[in-house]
Amino acid sequence: GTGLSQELREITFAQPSASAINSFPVYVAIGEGYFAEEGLEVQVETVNGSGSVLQALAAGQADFGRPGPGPLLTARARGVDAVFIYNVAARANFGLMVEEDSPYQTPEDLAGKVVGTGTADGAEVGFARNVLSSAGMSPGEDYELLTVGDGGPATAAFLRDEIAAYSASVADAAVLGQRGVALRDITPAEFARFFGNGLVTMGDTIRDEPELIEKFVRAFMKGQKFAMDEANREASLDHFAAGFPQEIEDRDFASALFTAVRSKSVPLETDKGLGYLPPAVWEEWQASLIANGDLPAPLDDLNAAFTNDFVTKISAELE
Amino acid sequence: MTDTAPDQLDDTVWVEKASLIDSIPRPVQIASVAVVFITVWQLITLSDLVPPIILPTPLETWNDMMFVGANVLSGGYMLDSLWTTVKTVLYGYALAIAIGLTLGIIVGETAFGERAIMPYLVAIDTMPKVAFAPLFVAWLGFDIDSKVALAAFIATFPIVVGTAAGLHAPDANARMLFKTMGASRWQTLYKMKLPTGLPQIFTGLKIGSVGVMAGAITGEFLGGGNGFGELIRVAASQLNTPRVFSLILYLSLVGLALFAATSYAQRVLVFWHKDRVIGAEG
Amino acid sequence: MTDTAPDQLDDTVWVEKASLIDSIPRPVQIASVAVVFITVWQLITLSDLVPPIILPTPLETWNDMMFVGANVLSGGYMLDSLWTTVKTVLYGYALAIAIGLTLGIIVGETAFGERAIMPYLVAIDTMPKVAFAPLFVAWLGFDIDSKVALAAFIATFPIVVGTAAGLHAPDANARMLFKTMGASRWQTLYKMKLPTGLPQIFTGLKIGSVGVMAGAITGEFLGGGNGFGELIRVAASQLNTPRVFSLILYLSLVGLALFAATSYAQRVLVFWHKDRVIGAEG
Amino acid sequence: MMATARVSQLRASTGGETVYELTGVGKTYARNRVRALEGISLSLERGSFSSVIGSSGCGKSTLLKIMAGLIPPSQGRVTINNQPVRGPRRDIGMMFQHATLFPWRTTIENVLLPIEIRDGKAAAKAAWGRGEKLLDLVGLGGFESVYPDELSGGMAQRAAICRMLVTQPDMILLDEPFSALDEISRDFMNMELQRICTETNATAFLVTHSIAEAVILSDRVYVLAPRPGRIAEVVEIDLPRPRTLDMITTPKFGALVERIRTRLDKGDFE
Amino acid sequence: MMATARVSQLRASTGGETVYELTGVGKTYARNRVRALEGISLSLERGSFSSVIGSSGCGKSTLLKIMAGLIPPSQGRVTINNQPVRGPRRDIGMMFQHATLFPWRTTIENVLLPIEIRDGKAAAKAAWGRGEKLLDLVGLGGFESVYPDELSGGMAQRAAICRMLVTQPDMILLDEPFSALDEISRDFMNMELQRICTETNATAFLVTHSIAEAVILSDRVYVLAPRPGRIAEVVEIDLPRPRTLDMITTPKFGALVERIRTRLDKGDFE
Ligand SMILES: Nc1ncnc2c1ncn2[C@@H]1O[C@H](COP(=O)(O)OP(=O)(O)OP(=O)(O)O)[C@@H](O)[C@H]1O
Ligand SMILES: Nc1ncnc2c1ncn2[C@@H]1O[C@H](COP(=O)(O)OP(=O)(O)OP(=O)(O)O)[C@@H](O)[C@H]1O
Ligand SMILES: [Mg+2]
Ligand SMILES: [Mg+2]
Repeated sequence: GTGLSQELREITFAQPSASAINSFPVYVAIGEGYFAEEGLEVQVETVNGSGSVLQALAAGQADFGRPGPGPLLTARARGVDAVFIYNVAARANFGLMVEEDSPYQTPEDLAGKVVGTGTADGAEVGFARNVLSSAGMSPGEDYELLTVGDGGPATAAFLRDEIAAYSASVADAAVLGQRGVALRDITPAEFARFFGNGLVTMGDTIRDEPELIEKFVRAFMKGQKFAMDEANREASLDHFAAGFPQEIEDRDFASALFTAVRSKSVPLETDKGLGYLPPAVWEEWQASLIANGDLPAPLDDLNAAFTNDFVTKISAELE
Repeated sequence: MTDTAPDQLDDTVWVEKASLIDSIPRPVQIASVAVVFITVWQLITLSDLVPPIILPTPLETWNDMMFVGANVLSGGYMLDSLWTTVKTVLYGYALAIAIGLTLGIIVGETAFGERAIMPYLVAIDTMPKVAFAPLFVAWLGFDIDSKVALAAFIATFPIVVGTAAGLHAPDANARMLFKTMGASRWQTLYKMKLPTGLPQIFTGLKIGSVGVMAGAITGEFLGGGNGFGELIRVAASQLNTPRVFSLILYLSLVGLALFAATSYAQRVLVFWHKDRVIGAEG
Repeated sequence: MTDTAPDQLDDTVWVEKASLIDSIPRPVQIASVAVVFITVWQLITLSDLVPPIILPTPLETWNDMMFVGANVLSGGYMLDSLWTTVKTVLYGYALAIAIGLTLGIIVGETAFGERAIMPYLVAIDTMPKVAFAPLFVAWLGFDIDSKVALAAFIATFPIVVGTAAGLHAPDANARMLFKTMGASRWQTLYKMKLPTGLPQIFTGLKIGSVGVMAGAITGEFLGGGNGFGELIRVAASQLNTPRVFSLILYLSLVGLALFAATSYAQRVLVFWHKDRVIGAEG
Repeated sequence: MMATARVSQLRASTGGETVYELTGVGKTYARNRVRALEGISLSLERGSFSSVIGSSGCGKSTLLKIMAGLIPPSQGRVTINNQPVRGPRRDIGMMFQHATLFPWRTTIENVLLPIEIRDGKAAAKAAWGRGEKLLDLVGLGGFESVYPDELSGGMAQRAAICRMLVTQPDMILLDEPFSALDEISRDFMNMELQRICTETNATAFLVTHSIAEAVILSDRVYVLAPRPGRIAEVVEIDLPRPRTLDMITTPKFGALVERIRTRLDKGDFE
Repeated sequence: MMATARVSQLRASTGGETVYELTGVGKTYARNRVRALEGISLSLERGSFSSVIGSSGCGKSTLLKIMAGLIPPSQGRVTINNQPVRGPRRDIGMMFQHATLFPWRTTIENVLLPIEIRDGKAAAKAAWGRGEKLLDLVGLGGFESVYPDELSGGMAQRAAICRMLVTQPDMILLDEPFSALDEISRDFMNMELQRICTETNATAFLVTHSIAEAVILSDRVYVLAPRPGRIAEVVEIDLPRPRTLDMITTPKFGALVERIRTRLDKGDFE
């Protein structure tokens, strides 16, 4: 009723891509009324990539966002006190993809080849470099990187044999697969530790309104739990349709995409609960950013870039 | 006088060729171009040049247009999106007209404007506007305001140029006449220069009407909202190219409508100007 | 005759006011606008309106421009990028001129072109060009070809409009004269209509020169490559806004140079046309 | 110079009160590089009709602009009704070669434009009747709400005359007003102009290229010599009034034309 | 109509061979709604000078365009040197009110334009000498490589005459060629035109609004009546040749002018 909605606090959540599935916990939490239970009314806004999410947070236009860890560290290096509070894509949501029928099986097979990269984030570039340098190859000498954009151009790049592999987000690869460009992930399993985008808010908010963060995280985590229960698949899809009706028009397509995205939000270390951020991997992320030149030097206090306080507390609550 | 003189029937042979193609009625001409266009499109999709996720077939696109049309007509979510975009475009156009006319008057009326301000306007216009989108979002938020600002930003420059050129249009006689009548600068501007320059001003407005569409969609691509730009982005990220194409075709209809409305306003306001207006006839 | 008649010194009081502001030399005027502009910019960054990762300070931007300038001058990687973008822009402009003149001649010379082709050109121009980028990439690959195509695509429309308008410029006398000389359609076009229409054609070219910049950068944003567009993209993803702004400022210098070159070509080619050319002097 | 008043048949160049006076007027353009006029002195009496004739570029338009207060003279003194002319004035009406009617205004709106400019829309509305009367006077009754593109060249010039007269100026200045019309229309318009000047008792000063036109209309013709423009001769035209086109074929007319023609510098055409 | 040849002092309208002939020419415009011309028959003899005069819109330009082969007649027959006129022809030269010199070509390049159009650049180059000679003839020697914006109105019209003559046409058609010039320049250009026609023995046909101009130049004046345009009267001008400007003040000239004036329909001006 109207009486209730008057008491709701308006919260803006900025996501980096135009998709309800990629931000599925939010949409489920909205649809299931978890936010309303916390007295929040969440408005989702789509901007262009993680950089824009962080800019919107810094400008105060958004309260929460879902950028990648790389851009977050770069932003912190530029004095933006944004803090990672929840690990959403707990397993690497990037992969080194090759065509289904291609002969390449391991990253080593890509020696002397061209590797395409996708979005403007630059995160998948770092990811590809990590994977390939672990295989003892260095860019420019053993392989070439080529920015091919996403979707259509990426397909064109495969068709024109301009790239042998494509470093892409899992969602992008799933879409390509659904559209008849079957891809195979040749990323070794150990790279799954490189988690992807997660919940971020500003340090001020954490200091000034910790209870707001708790409310948001609580609803968010409930949404994620709900969505991860296979029994709730159809209900979840309905919630997505409320946010992005067009995305769910082809329900089978959307359902397959949901499966792919959801599988990457399952934590590697189940004992730590949902949303846990492993500090060791943060060190690795920072090292790889420095190696890429995205960061000039290690941050003064890397531990200030993230906090597990909220997920730990809420996980315990929801047990 | 001489038997080589032909009778009049022969003479009519060199009548100005009423070119065959020009005697075809206009709708038929337009339709025939569409047919050629669609045929070429179909042939490309039939060939192996382009995979369907890059270029859909005309039929797929048509079907999708029917779907989108049905959704809009039945008041579905696409109607809301369309309305958001149309609002953005209209507000953006109004804003661009207000700013463009003001700057155009400054540039066209003052030597300072022409010599010192115009170079900056040119420089700003050569910048990729996309880079300004985050600024607008930061200042104006995620509502349509930020998209309106971007749309207006892109559409303003041609209006400035058209207005400035229009103000230079009146001839020495008209200027002298107003001087003899002791008209103030403002009166000269308002009662003579602006009306005289209307044709050029409308050229700027028509180019601007095209730019404002581009700006609104760009804004929706970059700064969220729920307009058609967002729908295109969703469809593109799903590689749903028939949808992308059908949404774009609808947008181009909106753009054409704005262009046509501007042309219509020109015909009504500049009723005395009988010149052909390129691409603007009914 | 009467003692109220003043001497001549009094009469000169109403000499056309040589406006104070217009008597300032042009470089000073331009610099003063820059000063105002930078001051406002500085004030905005000093206030808490915009965080630095959205709008850098003028000083940060200036320092970064020095850095970029040093890299370019010392033959660093940015020189390669700049050269890639400049090449894209130049090829795109050349292509746009070729296609724009051709289409402009078809539209301006034939009733069919004007009535049946022009509406499609308007419709295509209202479409978000961004959506065509994947098509160009699919056909032309990731080299600069696809960006050249996109740049040309954006710049073509104003050239078409300018050319078509230019071909309508010659008066009835000139047309009649060419008829009396028995000139062919081609001769009339080549020796009379095109030269007469050059001023309008150049208006189209100048608008196009601005569009081609936008197109090249958009292409580099969407289809990779290693031009300045890519550098901006990388800088933007690193939230390195001083770099973004400094790259954009350099790009706008490239755009201004192209615009100025076009204006210069106009002055040389249209040597007989003494009219003021808006924003094109010096 | 106080001569006795003659009968109105011959509008005397020497009678009546002085309306307009120029003393030693000179003009240089382009930072003194072009000397357009030098030492022009003349005085015009109320109700008189004078013409200035001269080759192209000899400074006729410059003289008229100075008289109208559009540009300041470089030397000399200009007065109307003993007041110095320092800018455009309500008591001076002016007309050019092109009618310059504004196509977005009806004929009567064009005629009332000077009133609208000076006193606002309300005053223009109040003067509607005067505008109609003037249009009647020049034979444009019934064309009040017609837009100018439906008027012929001659009709447009007649409307321009009305616009010039609507503020009831003491002095009217005409810069080749009918030279864009064909000969027959032009003759006719000149006779109209004579009639209107007589009826409104306006003082007129006409710039023209046509000797015949100057002779048929004027009480006095000033012949200008070029570079710098100066008065080479003043020819009194003592043909009886009202003038008619038949007079053109009289020997007296021919002699006056001949006298002016020989005076005009033909050096321009070699 | 085979009359005996007279002395060249008086260029006979009846002597010599017929160059140009119109028989029953009519023209309707706008799908037969505007009848611009009706039943025009005339024949022009080699070396003769004829004029057509009539009020605005009576069809003079239409007639000239038909004669030049620019537009087809709706009825009737047009022949030059006994060949039917079916389009623009090399042996017909034409000139309009505006010189229409192209500003990107020098004076001589403008003059040689018709040759360049018909026979190419090489031919135009070859005809350079002829162009220079023509420019000399009209007093523009030394202005060959000057661009048109440095020429005065009269000079531009003289260059246009050269352009018309450069293909050595048998027939020259002139549509109010000097009406944009001031009266003195115009008189002068008319005398030049007479001289050039005599020197090149061209057959000329002139459209004009000026009765005096028609009389001073022509052997024969066709007076056109309007709506539809038709020949109202043919006036033979038997003034001696060469004509001079002094003749304007002779009674004979006055009588001819008067005769034409009364014949011209004045209904347009009410
Ligand atoms: N604004 C100006 N600046 C410089 N020179 C000028 C200006 N206006 C006129 N002149 C020059 O002054 C001289 C007189 O010009 P003006 O227009 O008065 O001549 P005119 O007798 O009216 O000529 P026309 O018969 O062609 O109208 C000319 O040499 C002209 O070039
Ligand atoms: N292309 C056309 N279509 C329709 N009507 C025309 C066309 N050209 C001329 N007319 C009409 O034919 C008549 C004669 O026109 P024309 O130009 O021959 O007159 P004119 O005697 O040369 O007039 P002017 O003295 O004004 O030059 C006019 O009524 C005109 O409106
Ligand atoms: Mg003048
Ligand atoms: Mg005519």
